[in-house]
Amino acid sequence: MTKAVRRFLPVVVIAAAVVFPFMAGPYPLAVAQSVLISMALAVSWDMLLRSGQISFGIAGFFGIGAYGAALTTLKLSASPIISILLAGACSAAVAFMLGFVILRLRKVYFAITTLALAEIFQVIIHNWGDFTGGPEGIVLPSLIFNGDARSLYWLALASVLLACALSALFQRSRLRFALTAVRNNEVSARSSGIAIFSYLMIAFVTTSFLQGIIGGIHVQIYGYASPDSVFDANYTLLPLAMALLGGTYSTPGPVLGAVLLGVASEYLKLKIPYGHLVVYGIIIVLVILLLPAGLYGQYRKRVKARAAHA
Amino acid sequence: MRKAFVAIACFALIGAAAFAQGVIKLGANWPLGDVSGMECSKAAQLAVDEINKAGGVLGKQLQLVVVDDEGKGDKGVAAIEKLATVDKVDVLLGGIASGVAVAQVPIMKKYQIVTVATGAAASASVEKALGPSPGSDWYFHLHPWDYNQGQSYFEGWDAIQKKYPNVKISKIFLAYEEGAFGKSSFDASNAIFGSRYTFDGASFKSALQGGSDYSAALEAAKDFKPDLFIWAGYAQDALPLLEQSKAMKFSPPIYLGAPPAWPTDIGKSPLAEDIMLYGMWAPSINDISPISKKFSDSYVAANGTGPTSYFAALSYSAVYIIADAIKRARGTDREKLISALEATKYASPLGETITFTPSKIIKHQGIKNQKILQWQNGRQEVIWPFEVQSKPLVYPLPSWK
Amino acid sequence: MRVVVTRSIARPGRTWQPVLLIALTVIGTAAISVWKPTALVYGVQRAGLYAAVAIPMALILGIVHIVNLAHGELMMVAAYLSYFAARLLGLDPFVSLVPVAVVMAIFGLLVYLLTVKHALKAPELNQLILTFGLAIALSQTVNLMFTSQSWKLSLGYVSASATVGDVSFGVFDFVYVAAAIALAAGLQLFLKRTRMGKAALAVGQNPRGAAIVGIDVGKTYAFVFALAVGLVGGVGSLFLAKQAIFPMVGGPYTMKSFCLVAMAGVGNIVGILYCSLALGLAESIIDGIRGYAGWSNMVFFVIIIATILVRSWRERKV
Amino acid sequence: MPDLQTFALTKRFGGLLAVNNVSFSLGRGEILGVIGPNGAGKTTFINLVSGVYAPSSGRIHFKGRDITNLAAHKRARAGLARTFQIIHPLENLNVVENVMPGFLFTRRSSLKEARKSAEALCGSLGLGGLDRDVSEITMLETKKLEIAHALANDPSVLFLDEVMAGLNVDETTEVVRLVQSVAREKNIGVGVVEHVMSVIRDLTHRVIVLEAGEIIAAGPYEEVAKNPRVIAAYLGGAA
Repeated sequence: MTKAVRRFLPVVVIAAAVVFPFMAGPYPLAVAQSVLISMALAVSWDMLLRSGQISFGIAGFFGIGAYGAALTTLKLSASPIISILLAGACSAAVAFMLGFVILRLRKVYFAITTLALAEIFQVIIHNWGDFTGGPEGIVLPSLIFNGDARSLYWLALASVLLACALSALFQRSRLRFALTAVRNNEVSARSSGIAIFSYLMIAFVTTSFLQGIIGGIHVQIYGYASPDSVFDANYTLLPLAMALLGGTYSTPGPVLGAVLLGVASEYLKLKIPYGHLVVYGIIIVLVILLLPAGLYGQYRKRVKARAAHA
Repeated sequence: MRKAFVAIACFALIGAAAFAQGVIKLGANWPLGDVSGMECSKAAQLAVDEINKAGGVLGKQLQLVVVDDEGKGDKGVAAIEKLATVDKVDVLLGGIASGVAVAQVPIMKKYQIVTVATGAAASASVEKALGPSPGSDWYFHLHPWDYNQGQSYFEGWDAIQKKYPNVKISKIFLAYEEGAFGKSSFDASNAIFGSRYTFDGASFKSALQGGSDYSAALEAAKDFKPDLFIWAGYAQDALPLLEQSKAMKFSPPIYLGAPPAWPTDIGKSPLAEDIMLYGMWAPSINDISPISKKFSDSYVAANGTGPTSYFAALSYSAVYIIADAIKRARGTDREKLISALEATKYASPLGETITFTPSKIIKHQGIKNQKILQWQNGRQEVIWPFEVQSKPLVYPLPSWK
Repeated sequence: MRVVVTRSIARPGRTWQPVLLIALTVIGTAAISVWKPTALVYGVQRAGLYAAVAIPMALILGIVHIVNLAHGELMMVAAYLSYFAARLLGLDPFVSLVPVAVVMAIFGLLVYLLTVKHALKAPELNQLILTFGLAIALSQTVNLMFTSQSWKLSLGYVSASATVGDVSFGVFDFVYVAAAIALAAGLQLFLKRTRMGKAALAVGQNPRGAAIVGIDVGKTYAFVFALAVGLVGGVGSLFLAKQAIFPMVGGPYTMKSFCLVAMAGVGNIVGILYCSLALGLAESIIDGIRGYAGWSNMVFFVIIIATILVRSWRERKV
Repeated sequence: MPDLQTFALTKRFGGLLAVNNVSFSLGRGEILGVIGPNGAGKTTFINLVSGVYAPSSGRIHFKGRDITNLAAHKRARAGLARTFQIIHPLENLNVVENVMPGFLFTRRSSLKEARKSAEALCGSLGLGGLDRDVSEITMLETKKLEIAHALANDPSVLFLDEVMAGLNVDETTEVVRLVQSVAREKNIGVGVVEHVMSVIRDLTHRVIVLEAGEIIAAGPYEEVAKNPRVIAAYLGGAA
């Protein structure tokens, strides 16, 4: 692939994604919409992973965002778009406060703590019935854009573009160096003058903000939030699997992984009504065993190998 | 005048001719990975096959297209989009979980395809989202709402106390699973029973969600000394709850379970004997209702075993109700089909004749009544309504053997 | 996740944690026995089940260094096997425990050889997703074969009851407590006293060093993985005796086990007993407070976070 | 006045005294050798000075300022730099990008400036093929990269932790020359931890010898090499 192609490919892909609603019916749009939500989450998760911190709390911040948007819509009569921004702000604020404590943790301890936090958020929402509607959840009076399928799709796409834009910004700024250095070796990173905590905080708050925004968009698209639905562990595991299958530490990787898994799961469902999830699980196992670096990672390796031979 | 009449007749004929080609498509979504959803799909297919074998509807064959909603809102929405735009179905049916239905309502409103819903009991979310007539007239809700169920039980216990003078109920305790299903059961029961009875409740974590211990809720119940003890959880909780009650020596005069489905093998447990339950359909109705027997026999013939919950009977009924309405509407024209459905009088396998009447918000509510049953000799026997009673009530629950 | 195992897997060690937990337990015990003695009983019983399921996971994590997200699903598969043994052959779960454990160990070996083995050198996240994929494949296969309906044996002895004063409570669950203690003690003996166990311990602490002194690391990993799956298989059999089983029954236990293992400290098997006890009691107490039962789900996670934070704070002080 | 001074610096790990009562100083332009048998506390000493560990007691002064409690990254910004015994180049980054962090984070350069400066620095160290992936470079280049990585901080004091290990004789000579010229041109103080005695002899102006965390001798190499305690320590260490 030449440099020119590599430069224009994202533009072509984005353009295709934007005009997709004019070529596809409502059903592919509805499928694409839920794939896009997972895709945006996958990209956001990868952004924090670049610092070496593995978050298992995606569903937590996604859920806070969903409830943030639903509650600001209902209680403050915020307009849908404002409520989505507030959703991001809620998640970011929670992440910022928690960050002071949990960003001191590493590896499995950070992972478990984020997992536990997501559970705690859910229990609070579940039990704080007077404010949050309790286990039965919240129904919004109307969908954003009056439920127009194309607009909903574009909104979901916007969340992906926002995530990709921030991810690209991470990759093109000093953050890339800071996060890579921290992931690589913290002592060495400090010796280069990197204030590790600050950069972890930036990454954590930014990705939580994104997850909040995505949660807000989700609730405005589907008009409904309940503790079981928006804190579903699948909102953690699915994006994680997507990013790994596509290839981590990059923007295209999670995007690719989301398309692969998202389309595969819907296609399998139509072909094998009973038991499609068995095949889905086997696909995950096989891809991890056969393509350990993920699709994009494998591609990058090949490009490198070719460059080395030339 | 005559010209106009001829024109209309011609249109009608052309329309009928177009209609005569192809099939009538019924679109459905259920969670196929769930046993109730799977049984719904099989029961609906059974009804479709029976109707087709008998010559179809208006000479057409029915075709059932089922999409798995996986019990998730976004998948449920995509399923409706597919059924509406790719398969272009004439009628929709299906659904179990309220959480899926509430996400589907906006998209269903967009297409306004005539729908016969087999699930979704949560009035506070689903019925509210549907809104009042005429905006929701295309929606025919077969399954009772949560408050319909509560009201029905209230009437049932009233009737039972009148018929059996030795049954005296003044205190009712509800142990409910902590999720949406249990909480809405509690809220609905509290609103209905609270006025007349001393009512209390405690929540527990269902085994479905990883719980394993009911002791806290059972202890609260034991301290309360209820005349009627009810639990609202899932099939997974049924036997463990009974076993723990026995271990704790908690034996209320009436012990009643209200899960959406019972485990198939629970009848074999001696602990289940004389336990009461709420439900809509049980194999014992076969003794009273030939329609039920026909449904049950053909279901067993097709699938080897009988259905584990009333949802199968509900879906089977939905297909017959739709087929009958299409017949009377002489087609699938939306307005005519709605009018035809409104006039539904379907003697169902549930042991009652289904009609559609207004509920609190929507105009077309099907079943409103529940049944009170009792496990006797490993079978669910109907106690109330007395018209379909299959065995006399055993009261009080003999203390644990 | 590959975490340097600083403390010996077999030695509880002179760490603060058991001390603190014992103190907490003593205070808790005193408080509860005055207020609601049964909460204590149920707390201990709950702890037994948690610990019995978690210990085999700790074994895999401590020695093979794999977080096995299919752990609960393997228990579920074992419970199904045991169910069929009961239905078709009339075997009591306490009898089928042994053959089921053996079958599961063989199954575990297969899973290891076919999948996990090939991901040992992969980044820990890949291992995580691999076992996550296995978990989906296992639970969905069972769902496809036997539907989502729940099955349960009806055994009289699980309602065994004891009465103290005017309170009656179930005693069967003490089986889980016994199982957990037996597992922990058995593994301690195995790791410290047997040749194979010592080798496994050496591999867990330093695979390279172990290879240098002539231990076959690959075989040790395979053995430990199979052993752990066999053990969780036995626990699955016991689980079946009391609980209803269905394809998704394992998932929550994977998560609880994972949290417990992290809380006890990677590789610390005895620590799991203490941590389970603390969590079981805490949950049971909150459960017993009327109207607040729903919050007991949070206690588990709050305590885990607190433990992890205290531990990290202490480690930084060194 | 010397740039870096320590006063009775001590570090205990549990019962083990890793560094005991070490006082020393290092000025600009000076090259100081730090030697001692394995486990003598050399690397721990560097870790204390660069802020990896907090000392159990004692003080560290840098440019007249007490930095004993200053965070590691702030010490780096103040002008302390070091290399690592075990080198971790940044994966997924090429050679020049591996040198950029120091410019980016201690000197707050923009990305563009940092890239330019890093290229220039690599050039001055004779490090070419800047857009290669770090996985493709030779051992000598890895060492140069590690030195460049540290020099990117624009340090006034630089510690080299066994930077010659694994190099052949010719390569060692090249790196020794490089270090000498860097120290002279940039006028920085260099602390060299090394096992190869010829390197210490050729490179350093002054040597301190650690044993069991304590300074047992100090002075020019020739003098220290004759010190019977030093000889005993090395023999003991070897035996």
